[in-house]
Amino acid sequence: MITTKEGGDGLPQAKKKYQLRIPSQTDNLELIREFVSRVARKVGFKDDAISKIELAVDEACANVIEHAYQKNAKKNIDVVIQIDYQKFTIIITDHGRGFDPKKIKQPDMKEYLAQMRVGGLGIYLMRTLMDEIDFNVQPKRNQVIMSKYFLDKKSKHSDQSEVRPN
Amino acid sequence: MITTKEGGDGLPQAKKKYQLRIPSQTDNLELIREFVSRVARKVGFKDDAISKIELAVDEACANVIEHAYQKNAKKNIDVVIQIDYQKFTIIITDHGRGFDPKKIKQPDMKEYLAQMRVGGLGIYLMRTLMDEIDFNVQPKRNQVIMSKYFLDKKSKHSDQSEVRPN
Amino acid sequence: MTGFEVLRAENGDITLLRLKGYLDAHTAPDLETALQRLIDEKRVKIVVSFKELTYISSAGLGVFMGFIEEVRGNGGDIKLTNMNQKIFRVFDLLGFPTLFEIRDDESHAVGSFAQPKSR
Amino acid sequence: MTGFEVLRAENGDITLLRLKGYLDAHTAPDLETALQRLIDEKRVKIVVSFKELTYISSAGLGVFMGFIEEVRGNGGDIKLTNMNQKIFRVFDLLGFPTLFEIRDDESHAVGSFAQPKSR
Ligand SMILES: Nc1ncnc2c1ncn2[C@@H]1O[C@H](COP(=O)(O)OP(=O)(O)O)[C@@H](O)[C@H]1O
Ligand SMILES: Nc1ncnc2c1ncn2[C@@H]1O[C@H](COP(=O)(O)OP(=O)(O)O)[C@@H](O)[C@H]1O
Repeated sequence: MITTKEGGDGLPQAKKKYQLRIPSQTDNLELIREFVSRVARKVGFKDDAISKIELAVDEACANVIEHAYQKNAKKNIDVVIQIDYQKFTIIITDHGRGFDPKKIKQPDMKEYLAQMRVGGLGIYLMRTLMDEIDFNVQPKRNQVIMSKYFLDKKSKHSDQSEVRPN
Repeated sequence: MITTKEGGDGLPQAKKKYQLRIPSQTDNLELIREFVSRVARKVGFKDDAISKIELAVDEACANVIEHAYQKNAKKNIDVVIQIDYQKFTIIITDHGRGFDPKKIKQPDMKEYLAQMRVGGLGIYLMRTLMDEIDFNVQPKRNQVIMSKYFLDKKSKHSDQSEVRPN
Repeated sequence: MTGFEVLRAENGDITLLRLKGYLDAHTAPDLETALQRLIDEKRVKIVVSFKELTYISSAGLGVFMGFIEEVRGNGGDIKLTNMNQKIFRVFDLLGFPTLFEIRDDESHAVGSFAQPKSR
Repeated sequence: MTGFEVLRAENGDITLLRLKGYLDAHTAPDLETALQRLIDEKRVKIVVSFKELTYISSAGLGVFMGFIEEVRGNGGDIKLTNMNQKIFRVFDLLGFPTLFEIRDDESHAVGSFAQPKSR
Protein backbone atom coordinates (compact mmCIF):
# COMPACT_ATOMS: atom_id res chain seq x y z
CA MET A 1 0.00 0.00 0.00
CA ILE A 2 2.67 2.46 0.95
CA THR A 3 4.29 3.79 -2.13
CA THR A 4 6.78 6.29 -0.80
CA LYS A 5 9.61 3.90 -1.49
CA GLU A 6 9.55 4.94 -5.09
CA GLY A 7 10.95 8.32 -6.01
CA GLY A 8 10.07 10.24 -9.14
CA ASP A 9 12.43 8.14 -11.21
CA GLY A 10 11.25 4.86 -9.71
CA LEU A 11 14.31 4.83 -7.49
CA PRO A 12 14.22 3.94 -3.81
CA GLN A 13 13.73 6.96 -1.63
CA ALA A 14 15.72 5.49 1.23
CA LYS A 15 18.62 7.48 2.59
CA LYS A 16 18.09 10.43 0.31
CA LYS A 17 19.74 13.59 1.55
CA TYR A 18 19.15 17.25 0.67
CA GLN A 19 21.41 19.91 2.03
CA LEU A 20 21.27 23.69 2.06
CA ARG A 21 23.95 25.97 3.48
CA ILE A 22 22.93 29.57 3.63
CA PRO A 23 23.99 32.84 5.28
CA SER A 24 22.44 33.45 8.68
CA GLN A 25 20.09 36.29 7.74
CA THR A 26 16.38 36.60 8.40
CA ASP A 27 15.79 37.46 4.75
CA ASN A 28 16.86 33.90 3.94
CA LEU A 29 14.10 32.30 6.01
CA GLU A 30 11.76 32.42 3.06
CA LEU A 31 14.22 30.51 0.90
CA ILE A 32 14.71 27.92 3.63
CA ARG A 33 10.94 27.44 3.97
CA GLU A 34 10.59 27.10 0.23
CA PHE A 35 13.39 24.51 0.10
CA VAL A 36 11.96 22.38 2.89
CA SER A 37 8.39 22.63 1.57
CA ARG A 38 9.37 21.55 -1.90
CA VAL A 39 11.27 18.52 -0.73
CA ALA A 40 8.44 17.60 1.65
CA ARG A 41 5.90 17.88 -1.16
CA LYS A 42 8.11 15.81 -3.42
CA VAL A 43 8.12 12.87 -1.04
CA GLY A 44 4.37 12.92 -0.63
CA PHE A 45 3.40 15.12 2.32
CA LYS A 46 0.17 17.05 1.91
CA ASP A 47 -0.39 20.76 2.57
CA ASP A 48 -1.25 20.28 6.22
CA ALA A 49 1.92 18.39 7.13
CA ILE A 50 4.03 20.61 4.87
CA SER A 51 2.91 23.75 6.66
CA LYS A 52 3.78 22.20 10.02
CA ILE A 53 7.25 21.18 8.88
CA GLU A 54 7.80 24.58 7.27
CA LEU A 55 6.91 26.46 10.45
CA ALA A 56 8.99 24.21 12.72
CA VAL A 57 12.04 24.70 10.50
CA ASP A 58 11.49 28.45 10.31
CA GLU A 59 11.36 28.65 14.12
CA ALA A 60 14.56 26.65 14.48
CA CYS A 61 16.42 28.74 11.91
CA ALA A 62 15.11 32.03 13.31
CA ASN A 63 16.55 30.93 16.66
CA VAL A 64 19.92 30.22 15.09
CA ILE A 65 19.97 33.65 13.44
CA GLU A 66 18.93 35.48 16.58
CA HIS A 67 20.39 33.50 19.46
CA ALA A 68 23.20 31.29 18.18
CA TYR A 69 24.76 33.80 15.80
CA GLN A 70 23.22 36.95 17.24
CA LYS A 71 22.55 38.40 13.81
CA ASN A 72 26.08 37.93 12.52
CA ALA A 73 25.30 37.38 8.85
CA LYS A 74 28.82 36.16 8.10
CA LYS A 75 27.87 32.84 9.68
CA ASN A 76 26.09 30.00 7.91
CA ILE A 77 23.15 27.81 8.77
CA ASP A 78 23.13 24.21 7.59
CA VAL A 79 19.77 22.68 6.83
CA VAL A 80 19.94 18.99 6.01
CA ILE A 81 16.95 16.86 5.11
CA GLN A 82 17.27 13.11 5.46
CA ILE A 83 14.60 10.87 4.06
CA ASP A 84 14.18 7.20 4.77
CA TYR A 85 11.29 4.80 4.43
CA GLN A 86 9.52 5.93 7.56
CA LYS A 87 10.35 9.52 8.24
CA PHE A 88 11.45 12.91 7.09
CA THR A 89 14.18 14.34 9.30
CA ILE A 90 15.52 17.90 9.27
CA ILE A 91 18.83 18.62 10.95
CA ILE A 92 19.68 22.26 11.53
CA THR A 93 23.26 22.90 12.52
CA ASP A 94 25.02 26.02 13.70
CA HIS A 95 28.48 26.70 15.07
CA GLY A 96 27.47 29.57 17.27
CA ARG A 97 26.64 30.13 20.89
CA GLY A 98 25.03 27.06 22.36
CA PHE A 99 22.38 26.73 25.02
CA ASP A 100 21.16 24.16 27.48
CA PRO A 101 17.95 22.77 26.07
CA LYS A 102 17.11 21.27 29.47
CA LYS A 103 16.85 24.76 30.84
CA ILE A 104 14.25 25.69 28.26
CA LYS A 105 11.02 24.54 29.85
CA GLN A 106 7.88 23.95 27.84
CA PRO A 107 6.08 27.12 28.79
CA ASP A 108 2.82 26.64 30.63
CA MET A 109 0.69 28.32 27.98
CA LYS A 110 -1.93 29.55 30.42
CA GLU A 111 0.60 31.20 32.63
CA TYR A 112 2.47 32.44 29.61
CA LEU A 113 -0.57 34.14 28.15
CA ALA A 114 -1.51 35.62 31.50
CA GLN A 115 1.89 37.31 31.60
CA MET A 116 1.73 38.35 27.94
CA ARG A 117 5.43 37.70 27.63
CA VAL A 118 6.96 38.36 24.22
CA GLY A 119 8.88 35.52 22.58
CA GLY A 120 9.67 32.11 23.97
CA LEU A 121 7.15 30.41 21.70
CA GLY A 122 9.46 28.93 19.08
CA ILE A 123 10.60 25.78 20.83
CA TYR A 124 7.07 25.12 22.09
CA LEU A 125 5.79 25.31 18.50
CA MET A 126 8.56 23.06 17.20
CA ARG A 127 7.71 20.38 19.77
CA THR A 128 4.01 20.62 19.01
CA LEU A 129 4.32 20.56 15.22
CA MET A 130 6.81 17.73 14.78
CA ASP A 131 6.66 14.07 15.79
CA GLU A 132 10.15 14.02 17.29
CA ILE A 133 12.59 16.72 18.27
CA ASP A 134 15.99 16.50 19.77
CA PHE A 135 18.61 19.11 20.66
CA ASN A 136 22.21 18.08 20.37
CA VAL A 137 24.37 20.81 21.83
CA GLN A 138 28.12 20.35 21.86
CA PRO A 139 31.00 22.78 22.19
CA LYS A 140 31.04 24.70 18.90
CA ARG A 141 28.31 22.65 17.22
CA ASN A 142 24.61 22.81 17.97
CA GLN A 143 21.95 20.78 16.26
CA VAL A 144 18.20 20.61 16.26
CA ILE A 145 16.97 17.31 14.86
CA MET A 146 13.28 17.15 14.01
CA SER A 147 11.28 14.35 12.39
CA LYS A 148 7.91 13.84 10.85
CA TYR A 149 6.71 10.30 10.08
CA PHE A 150 5.12 9.49 6.76
CA LEU A 151 2.40 7.63 8.63
CA ASP A 152 1.01 10.17 11.05
CA LYS A 153 2.19 9.04 14.48
CA LYS A 154 -0.16 11.31 16.35
CA SER A 155 -3.46 10.31 14.81
CA LYS A 156 -4.93 7.02 16.02
CA HIS A 157 -5.59 5.59 12.58
CA SER A 158 -2.57 5.50 10.33
CA ASP A 159 -3.15 8.38 8.00
CA GLN A 160 -2.02 6.93 4.72
CA SER A 161 -3.41 9.83 2.76
CA GLU A 162 -0.31 11.69 3.87
CA VAL A 163 1.69 9.45 1.60
CA ARG A 164 1.58 9.33 -2.14
CA PRO A 165 4.01 8.25 -4.83
CA ASN A 166 5.81 11.12 -6.49
CA MET B 1 24.75 54.53 -7.80
CA ILE B 2 25.28 50.81 -7.45
CA THR B 3 23.46 49.57 -4.45
CA THR B 4 24.06 45.83 -4.57
CA LYS B 5 26.57 46.12 -1.78
CA GLU B 6 23.73 46.26 0.68
CA GLY B 7 21.86 43.08 1.43
CA GLY B 8 18.36 42.91 2.83
CA ASP B 9 19.64 43.54 6.33
CA GLY B 10 21.90 46.39 5.28
CA LEU B 11 24.86 44.04 5.41
CA PRO B 12 27.53 43.89 2.75
CA GLN B 13 26.76 41.37 0.09
CA ALA B 14 30.40 40.60 -0.54
CA LYS B 15 31.52 36.99 -0.35
CA LYS B 16 28.09 35.63 0.39
CA LYS B 17 27.77 31.93 -0.32
CA TYR B 18 24.71 29.73 -0.87
CA GLN B 19 25.10 26.01 -1.20
CA LEU B 20 22.75 23.21 -2.21
CA ARG B 21 23.63 19.52 -2.25
CA ILE B 22 21.00 17.38 -3.83
CA PRO B 23 20.55 13.85 -5.23
CA SER B 24 21.40 13.53 -8.90
CA GLN B 25 17.88 13.02 -10.28
CA THR B 26 16.15 14.89 -13.06
CA ASP B 27 13.14 15.46 -10.82
CA ASN B 28 15.37 17.70 -8.71
CA LEU B 29 16.14 20.09 -11.58
CA GLU B 30 13.06 22.13 -10.74
CA LEU B 31 14.23 22.59 -7.16
CA ILE B 32 17.70 23.61 -8.35
CA ARG B 33 16.21 26.18 -10.75
CA GLU B 34 14.00 27.55 -8.00
CA PHE B 35 16.95 27.85 -5.63
CA VAL B 36 19.16 29.66 -8.10
CA SER B 37 16.35 31.95 -9.29
CA ARG B 38 15.45 32.99 -5.79
CA VAL B 39 18.99 33.86 -4.83
CA ALA B 40 19.49 35.71 -8.13
CA ARG B 41 16.30 37.71 -7.56
CA LYS B 42 17.35 38.47 -4.01
CA VAL B 43 20.58 40.13 -5.12
CA GLY B 44 18.82 42.26 -7.68
CA PHE B 45 18.74 40.50 -11.04
CA LYS B 46 15.64 41.09 -13.13
CA ASP B 47 13.48 38.46 -14.86
CA ASP B 48 15.49 38.48 -18.04
CA ALA B 49 18.84 37.77 -16.41
CA ILE B 50 17.27 35.35 -13.93
CA SER B 51 15.85 33.21 -16.71
CA LYS B 52 19.25 33.06 -18.41
CA ILE B 53 21.00 32.01 -15.22
CA GLU B 54 18.26 29.48 -14.47
CA LEU B 55 18.56 27.84 -17.88
CA ALA B 56 22.37 27.74 -17.84
CA VAL B 57 22.36 26.06 -14.43
CA ASP B 58 19.67 23.59 -15.51
CA GLU B 59 21.76 22.60 -18.54
CA ALA B 60 24.87 22.10 -16.44
CA CYS B 61 23.05 19.99 -13.85
CA ALA B 62 21.19 17.96 -16.48
CA ASN B 63 24.62 17.13 -17.93
CA VAL B 64 25.88 16.00 -14.56
CA ILE B 65 22.84 13.76 -14.06
CA GLU B 66 23.06 12.26 -17.53
CA HIS B 67 26.75 12.18 -18.38
CA ALA B 68 28.79 12.46 -15.20
CA TYR B 69 26.67 10.17 -13.04
CA GLN B 70 24.82 8.37 -15.81
CA LYS B 71 21.52 8.50 -13.94
CA ASN B 72 22.89 7.01 -10.73
CA ALA B 73 20.61 8.78 -8.24
CA LYS B 74 22.77 7.74 -5.29
CA LYS B 75 25.23 10.47 -6.29
CA ASN B 76 24.96 14.11 -5.31
CA ILE B 77 25.25 17.35 -7.20
CA ASP B 78 26.71 20.39 -5.46
CA VAL B 79 25.44 23.76 -6.53
CA VAL B 80 27.28 26.66 -4.91
CA ILE B 81 26.45 30.31 -5.51
CA GLN B 82 29.10 32.86 -4.70
CA ILE B 83 28.23 36.51 -4.67
CA ASP B 84 30.66 39.38 -4.60
CA TYR B 85 30.43 43.02 -5.48
CA GLN B 86 30.68 42.50 -9.21
CA LYS B 87 29.34 39.13 -10.08
CA PHE B 88 27.14 36.17 -9.37
CA THR B 89 29.03 32.89 -9.76
CA ILE B 90 27.57 29.40 -9.80
CA ILE B 91 29.87 26.43 -9.27
CA ILE B 92 28.46 23.02 -10.09
CA THR B 93 30.54 20.13 -8.84
CA ASP B 94 30.27 16.42 -9.43
CA HIS B 95 32.50 13.48 -8.57
CA GLY B 96 31.53 11.39 -11.55
CA ARG B 97 32.90 10.59 -14.95
CA GLY B 98 34.80 13.55 -16.32
CA PHE B 99 35.21 14.79 -19.84
CA ASP B 100 37.60 16.87 -21.84
CA PRO B 101 35.92 20.20 -22.36
CA LYS B 102 38.43 21.04 -25.11
CA LYS B 103 37.00 18.23 -27.16
CA ILE B 104 33.52 19.71 -26.94
CA LYS B 105 33.48 22.17 -29.81
CA GLN B 106 31.01 24.99 -30.01
CA PRO B 107 28.72 23.46 -32.58
CA ASP B 108 28.38 25.38 -35.81
CA MET B 109 24.68 26.00 -35.47
CA LYS B 110 24.03 26.10 -39.21
CA GLU B 111 25.67 22.77 -39.75
CA TYR B 112 24.09 21.44 -36.61
CA LEU B 113 20.60 22.31 -37.73
CA ALA B 114 21.21 20.97 -41.22
CA GLN B 115 22.02 17.61 -39.66
CA MET B 116 19.11 17.80 -37.20
CA ARG B 117 21.27 16.14 -34.60
CA VAL B 118 19.63 15.52 -31.22
CA GLY B 119 21.36 16.89 -28.14
CA GLY B 120 24.70 18.67 -27.92
CA LEU B 121 23.02 22.02 -27.29
CA GLY B 122 23.56 22.37 -23.56
CA ILE B 123 27.11 23.65 -23.46
CA TYR B 124 26.42 25.98 -26.37
CA LEU B 125 23.49 27.48 -24.45
CA MET B 126 25.52 27.81 -21.25
CA ARG B 127 28.24 29.74 -23.10
CA THR B 128 25.69 31.98 -24.78
CA LEU B 129 23.65 32.75 -21.69
CA MET B 130 26.40 33.48 -19.17
CA ASP B 131 29.15 36.12 -19.16
CA GLU B 132 31.90 33.68 -18.21
CA ILE B 133 32.12 29.92 -18.15
CA ASP B 134 34.94 27.66 -17.20
CA PHE B 135 35.27 23.88 -16.95
CA ASN B 136 37.59 22.56 -14.32
CA VAL B 137 37.93 18.82 -14.81
CA GLN B 138 40.20 16.88 -12.49
CA PRO B 139 40.43 13.23 -11.59
CA LYS B 140 37.32 12.54 -9.52
CA ARG B 141 36.13 16.13 -9.36
CA ASN B 142 34.56 18.09 -12.19
CA GLN B 143 33.37 21.64 -11.98
CA VAL B 144 31.52 24.03 -14.20
CA ILE B 145 32.02 27.62 -13.06
CA MET B 146 29.68 30.19 -14.58
CA SER B 147 29.36 33.90 -13.86
CA LYS B 148 26.99 36.72 -14.59
CA TYR B 149 28.04 40.30 -13.89
CA PHE B 150 25.73 42.67 -12.08
CA LEU B 151 26.55 45.27 -14.71
CA ASP B 152 25.75 43.60 -17.99
CA LYS B 153 29.08 42.95 -19.66
CA LYS B 154 27.60 42.20 -23.02
CA SER B 155 25.54 45.30 -23.61
CA LYS B 156 27.50 48.38 -24.63
CA HIS B 157 25.99 50.72 -22.06
CA SER B 158 26.24 49.50 -18.53
CA ASP B 159 22.78 48.24 -17.75
CA GLN B 160 22.32 49.43 -14.21
CA SER B 161 18.68 48.51 -14.23
CA GLU B 162 19.86 44.94 -13.65
CA VAL B 163 20.86 45.99 -10.18
CA ARG B 164 18.61 46.98 -7.33
CA PRO B 165 18.93 46.99 -3.59
CA ASN B 166 17.19 44.09 -1.92
CA MET C 1 10.15 44.37 -1.74
CA THR C 2 10.41 42.19 1.33
CA GLY C 3 7.40 39.99 0.61
CA PHE C 4 5.35 41.73 3.31
CA GLU C 5 3.17 44.81 3.30
CA VAL C 6 0.92 46.61 5.74
CA LEU C 7 -1.90 48.64 4.17
CA ARG C 8 -3.63 51.12 6.41
CA ALA C 9 -7.17 52.48 6.15
CA GLU C 10 -9.15 54.64 8.58
CA ASN C 11 -12.79 54.63 9.53
CA GLY C 12 -13.45 57.29 12.16
CA ASP C 13 -11.32 56.45 15.16
CA ILE C 14 -10.92 52.86 14.02
CA THR C 15 -7.85 51.86 12.00
CA LEU C 16 -7.80 48.88 9.70
CA LEU C 17 -4.43 47.27 8.98
CA ARG C 18 -4.41 44.82 6.08
CA LEU C 19 -1.45 42.45 6.11
CA LYS C 20 -0.14 41.03 2.86
CA GLY C 21 2.48 38.36 2.17
CA TYR C 22 4.43 36.59 4.90
CA LEU C 23 5.04 37.65 8.47
CA ASP C 24 8.18 36.04 9.83
CA ALA C 25 11.27 37.09 11.78
CA HIS C 26 12.36 39.14 8.77
CA THR C 27 9.17 41.11 8.27
CA ALA C 28 7.85 41.32 11.86
CA PRO C 29 9.75 44.59 12.46
CA ASP C 30 7.67 46.22 9.68
CA LEU C 31 4.48 45.37 11.52
CA GLU C 32 6.01 46.61 14.76
CA THR C 33 6.74 49.93 13.09
CA ALA C 34 3.17 50.20 11.81
CA LEU C 35 1.67 49.45 15.22
CA GLN C 36 4.07 51.75 17.04
CA ARG C 37 3.06 54.57 14.70
CA LEU C 38 -0.62 54.02 15.53
CA ILE C 39 0.11 54.18 19.23
CA ASP C 40 2.12 57.34 18.77
CA GLU C 41 -0.88 58.83 16.96
CA LYS C 42 -3.14 57.60 19.79
CA ARG C 43 -5.13 55.49 17.33
CA VAL C 44 -5.73 52.49 19.53
CA LYS C 45 -8.86 50.93 18.05
CA ILE C 46 -7.20 48.58 15.67
CA VAL C 47 -8.61 45.89 13.36
CA VAL C 48 -6.05 43.68 11.63
CA SER C 49 -7.08 41.77 8.52
CA PHE C 50 -5.14 38.59 7.73
CA LYS C 51 -7.03 37.98 4.51
CA GLU C 52 -3.97 38.31 2.29
CA LEU C 53 -1.42 36.99 4.75
CA THR C 54 0.02 33.73 3.51
CA TYR C 55 2.28 32.75 6.41
CA ILE C 56 2.98 33.60 10.02
CA SER C 57 5.63 32.43 12.49
CA SER C 58 6.00 33.07 16.21
CA ALA C 59 7.91 36.26 15.48
CA GLY C 60 4.72 37.60 13.92
CA LEU C 61 2.51 36.51 16.79
CA GLY C 62 4.96 38.04 19.22
CA VAL C 63 4.32 41.48 17.74
CA PHE C 64 0.66 41.40 18.77
CA MET C 65 1.64 40.13 22.19
CA GLY C 66 4.06 43.04 22.50
CA PHE C 67 1.45 45.73 21.91
CA ILE C 68 -1.80 44.41 23.32
CA GLU C 69 -1.26 45.55 26.92
CA GLU C 70 -0.35 49.07 25.95
CA VAL C 71 -3.22 49.35 23.47
CA ARG C 72 -5.75 48.10 26.01
CA GLY C 73 -4.24 50.30 28.68
CA ASN C 74 -5.10 53.23 26.42
CA GLY C 75 -8.71 52.15 26.02
CA GLY C 76 -8.26 50.44 22.68
CA ASP C 77 -7.95 46.90 21.41
CA ILE C 78 -6.36 44.87 18.61
CA LYS C 79 -8.95 42.66 16.93
CA LEU C 80 -7.85 40.02 14.48
CA THR C 81 -9.93 39.03 11.44
CA ASN C 82 -10.13 36.98 8.25
CA MET C 83 -7.51 34.37 9.11
CA ASN C 84 -7.26 31.37 6.86
CA GLN C 85 -7.16 27.95 8.52
CA LYS C 86 -3.43 27.56 8.37
CA ILE C 87 -2.80 30.87 10.09
CA PHE C 88 -5.57 30.39 12.62
CA ARG C 89 -4.00 27.09 13.61
CA VAL C 90 -0.80 28.81 14.68
CA PHE C 91 -2.70 31.28 16.85
CA ASP C 92 -4.79 28.44 18.20
CA LEU C 93 -1.82 26.18 19.03
CA LEU C 94 -0.47 28.98 21.18
CA GLY C 95 -3.76 29.70 22.92
CA PHE C 96 -4.12 33.20 21.50
CA PRO C 97 -7.91 32.95 21.06
CA THR C 98 -8.28 33.25 24.83
CA LEU C 99 -6.37 36.52 24.79
CA PHE C 100 -7.32 38.14 21.49
CA GLU C 101 -10.64 38.71 19.84
CA ILE C 102 -10.45 36.78 16.58
CA ARG C 103 -13.35 37.36 14.18
CA ASP C 104 -14.21 35.87 10.81
CA ASP C 105 -15.10 39.18 9.33
CA GLU C 106 -13.58 42.66 9.22
CA SER C 107 -16.92 44.45 9.41
CA HIS C 108 -17.98 42.62 12.55
CA ALA C 109 -14.77 43.56 14.24
CA VAL C 110 -15.22 47.19 13.21
CA GLY C 111 -18.84 47.06 14.38
CA SER C 112 -17.86 45.69 17.77
CA PHE C 113 -15.72 48.78 18.37
CA ALA C 114 -18.60 51.05 17.43
CA GLN C 115 -20.69 50.06 20.45
CA PRO C 116 -19.97 52.70 23.04
CA LYS C 117 -18.10 51.11 25.87
CA SER C 118 -17.29 52.69 29.20
CA ARG C 119 -13.59 52.86 29.99
CA MET D 1 2.03 15.20 -10.90
CA THR D 2 5.35 15.94 -12.54
CA GLY D 3 4.70 19.61 -13.30
CA PHE D 4 4.22 18.88 -16.98
CA GLU D 5 1.20 17.84 -19.01
CA VAL D 6 0.39 17.28 -22.67
CA LEU D 7 -3.27 17.80 -23.62
CA ARG D 8 -4.33 16.44 -26.96
CA ALA D 9 -7.17 17.62 -29.21
CA GLU D 10 -8.05 16.62 -32.75
CA ASN D 11 -9.39 18.60 -35.65
CA GLY D 12 -9.79 16.34 -38.69
CA ASP D 13 -6.36 14.98 -39.52
CA ILE D 14 -4.65 17.74 -37.56
CA THR D 15 -3.65 17.13 -33.94
CA LEU D 16 -3.19 19.90 -31.43
CA LEU D 17 -0.88 19.25 -28.48
CA ARG D 18 -1.12 21.78 -25.69
CA LEU D 19 1.88 21.80 -23.37
CA LYS D 20 1.49 22.85 -19.73
CA GLY D 21 4.06 23.42 -17.04
CA TYR D 22 7.80 22.96 -17.53
CA LEU D 23 9.61 20.95 -20.15
CA ASP D 24 13.05 19.93 -18.94
CA ALA D 25 15.20 16.80 -18.84
CA HIS D 26 12.73 15.31 -16.36
CA THR D 27 9.56 15.86 -18.36
CA ALA D 28 10.88 15.65 -21.94
CA PRO D 29 10.25 11.86 -22.04
CA ASP D 30 6.52 12.55 -21.54
CA LEU D 31 6.48 14.70 -24.66
CA GLU D 32 8.46 12.06 -26.52
CA THR D 33 5.83 9.48 -25.60
CA ALA D 34 3.02 11.74 -26.81
CA LEU D 35 4.73 12.43 -30.15
CA GLN D 36 5.69 8.78 -30.67
CA ARG D 37 2.05 7.81 -30.14
CA LEU D 38 0.94 10.27 -32.84
CA ILE D 39 3.44 8.84 -35.28
CA ASP D 40 2.31 5.31 -34.48
CA GLU D 41 -1.24 6.44 -35.26
CA LYS D 42 0.01 8.07 -38.47
CA ARG D 43 -1.22 11.45 -37.27
CA VAL D 44 1.60 13.58 -38.60
CA LYS D 45 -0.01 17.01 -38.96
CA ILE D 46 0.87 18.36 -35.57
CA VAL D 47 0.39 21.79 -34.02
CA VAL D 48 2.02 22.32 -30.64
CA SER D 49 0.78 25.13 -28.41
CA PHE D 50 3.26 26.58 -25.89
CA LYS D 51 0.71 28.95 -24.40
CA GLU D 52 0.78 27.37 -20.96
CA LEU D 53 4.39 26.24 -21.01
CA THR D 54 6.39 28.14 -18.43
CA TYR D 55 9.89 26.83 -19.05
CA ILE D 56 11.92 24.89 -21.61
CA SER D 57 15.49 23.59 -21.63
CA SER D 58 17.53 22.00 -24.42
CA ALA D 59 16.15 18.59 -23.46
CA GLY D 60 12.73 19.88 -24.49
CA LEU D 61 13.96 21.37 -27.75
CA GLY D 62 15.76 18.15 -28.51
CA VAL D 63 12.45 16.27 -28.58
CA PHE D 64 11.21 18.32 -31.54
CA MET D 65 14.52 17.86 -33.26
CA GLY D 66 14.24 14.13 -32.75
CA PHE D 67 10.88 13.80 -34.50
CA ILE D 68 10.82 16.43 -37.21
CA GLU D 69 12.56 14.39 -39.92
CA GLU D 70 10.31 11.39 -39.50
CA VAL D 71 7.16 13.50 -39.37
CA ARG D 72 8.12 15.39 -42.53
CA GLY D 73 9.17 12.17 -44.19
CA ASN D 74 5.60 11.01 -43.68
CA GLY D 75 4.12 14.12 -45.28
CA GLY D 76 3.40 15.92 -42.04
CA ASP D 77 4.94 18.73 -40.03
CA ILE D 78 5.32 19.95 -36.44
CA LYS D 79 4.28 23.61 -36.18
CA LEU D 80 5.00 25.52 -33.00
CA THR D 81 2.68 28.26 -31.70
CA ASN D 82 1.92 30.70 -28.89
CA MET D 83 5.39 30.88 -27.36
CA ASN D 84 6.01 33.54 -24.76
CA GLN D 85 9.12 35.69 -25.17
CA LYS D 86 11.23 33.75 -22.72
CA ILE D 87 10.58 30.45 -24.46
CA PHE D 88 10.93 31.88 -27.93
CA ARG D 89 14.34 33.21 -26.96
CA VAL D 90 15.63 29.72 -26.27
CA PHE D 91 14.43 28.48 -29.67
CA ASP D 92 15.87 31.58 -31.27
CA LEU D 93 19.28 31.30 -29.59
CA LEU D 94 19.59 27.85 -31.09
CA GLY D 95 18.45 28.89 -34.55
CA PHE D 96 15.30 26.79 -34.53
CA PRO D 97 13.20 29.38 -36.39
CA THR D 98 15.07 28.48 -39.59
CA LEU D 99 14.08 24.86 -39.20
CA PHE D 100 10.62 24.98 -37.61
CA GLU D 101 7.55 26.95 -38.47
CA ILE D 102 6.87 29.07 -35.40
CA ARG D 103 3.55 30.94 -35.42
CA ASP D 104 2.00 33.39 -33.01
CA ASP D 105 -1.37 31.79 -33.19
CA GLU D 106 -2.74 28.25 -33.05
CA SER D 107 -5.47 28.86 -35.61
CA HIS D 108 -3.02 30.15 -38.21
CA ALA D 109 -0.92 27.07 -37.78
CA VAL D 110 -3.96 24.85 -38.15
CA GLY D 111 -5.07 26.85 -41.18
CA SER D 112 -1.71 26.53 -42.85
CA PHE D 113 -2.10 22.74 -42.77
CA ALA D 114 -5.55 22.96 -44.32
CA GLN D 115 -4.25 24.22 -47.66
CA PRO D 116 -3.99 21.13 -49.81
CA LYS D 117 -0.37 20.42 -50.50
CA SER D 118 1.03 17.91 -52.95
CA ARG D 119 3.35 15.34 -51.45
N1 LIG E 1 19.74 27.92 18.42
C1 LIG E 1 19.82 28.48 19.64
N2 LIG E 1 21.00 28.91 20.11
C2 LIG E 1 21.07 29.49 21.32
N3 LIG E 1 20.02 29.69 22.13
C3 LIG E 1 18.82 29.30 21.72
C4 LIG E 1 18.66 28.67 20.47
N4 LIG E 1 17.34 28.37 20.33
C5 LIG E 1 16.73 28.78 21.45
N5 LIG E 1 17.61 29.35 22.30
C6 LIG E 1 17.29 29.87 23.64
O1 LIG E 1 16.02 29.35 24.01
C7 LIG E 1 15.08 30.40 24.29
C8 LIG E 1 13.67 29.99 23.85
O2 LIG E 1 13.60 29.89 22.44
P1 LIG E 1 12.21 30.05 21.72
O3 LIG E 1 11.22 29.18 22.39
O4 LIG E 1 12.42 29.79 20.27
O5 LIG E 1 11.74 31.55 21.94
P2 LIG E 1 12.39 32.95 21.45
O6 LIG E 1 13.39 32.64 20.41
O7 LIG E 1 11.22 33.70 20.94
O8 LIG E 1 12.98 33.55 22.70
C9 LIG E 1 15.63 31.61 23.54
O9 LIG E 1 15.22 32.81 24.10
C10 LIG E 1 17.15 31.37 23.66
O10 LIG E 1 17.63 31.84 24.88
N1 LIG F 1 29.16 17.05 -16.65
C1 LIG F 1 29.57 16.27 -17.68
N2 LIG F 1 30.24 15.12 -17.43
C2 LIG F 1 30.64 14.33 -18.44
N3 LIG F 1 30.45 14.63 -19.74
C3 LIG F 1 29.82 15.76 -20.07
C4 LIG F 1 29.36 16.65 -19.05
N4 LIG F 1 28.77 17.70 -19.65
C5 LIG F 1 28.87 17.48 -20.96
N5 LIG F 1 29.52 16.33 -21.24
C6 LIG F 1 29.82 15.81 -22.59
O1 LIG F 1 29.69 16.89 -23.51
C7 LIG F 1 28.73 16.59 -24.53
C8 LIG F 1 27.99 17.85 -24.94
O2 LIG F 1 27.16 18.30 -23.90
P1 LIG F 1 25.89 19.20 -24.20
O3 LIG F 1 26.30 20.30 -25.11
O4 LIG F 1 25.29 19.61 -22.93
O5 LIG F 1 24.88 18.28 -25.01
P2 LIG F 1 24.10 16.95 -24.59
O6 LIG F 1 24.18 16.83 -23.11
O7 LIG F 1 22.72 17.21 -25.08
O8 LIG F 1 24.77 15.84 -25.32
C9 LIG F 1 27.85 15.52 -23.92
O9 LIG F 1 27.23 14.72 -24.88
C10 LIG F 1 28.83 14.75 -23.04
O10 LIG F 1 29.55 13.80 -23.80
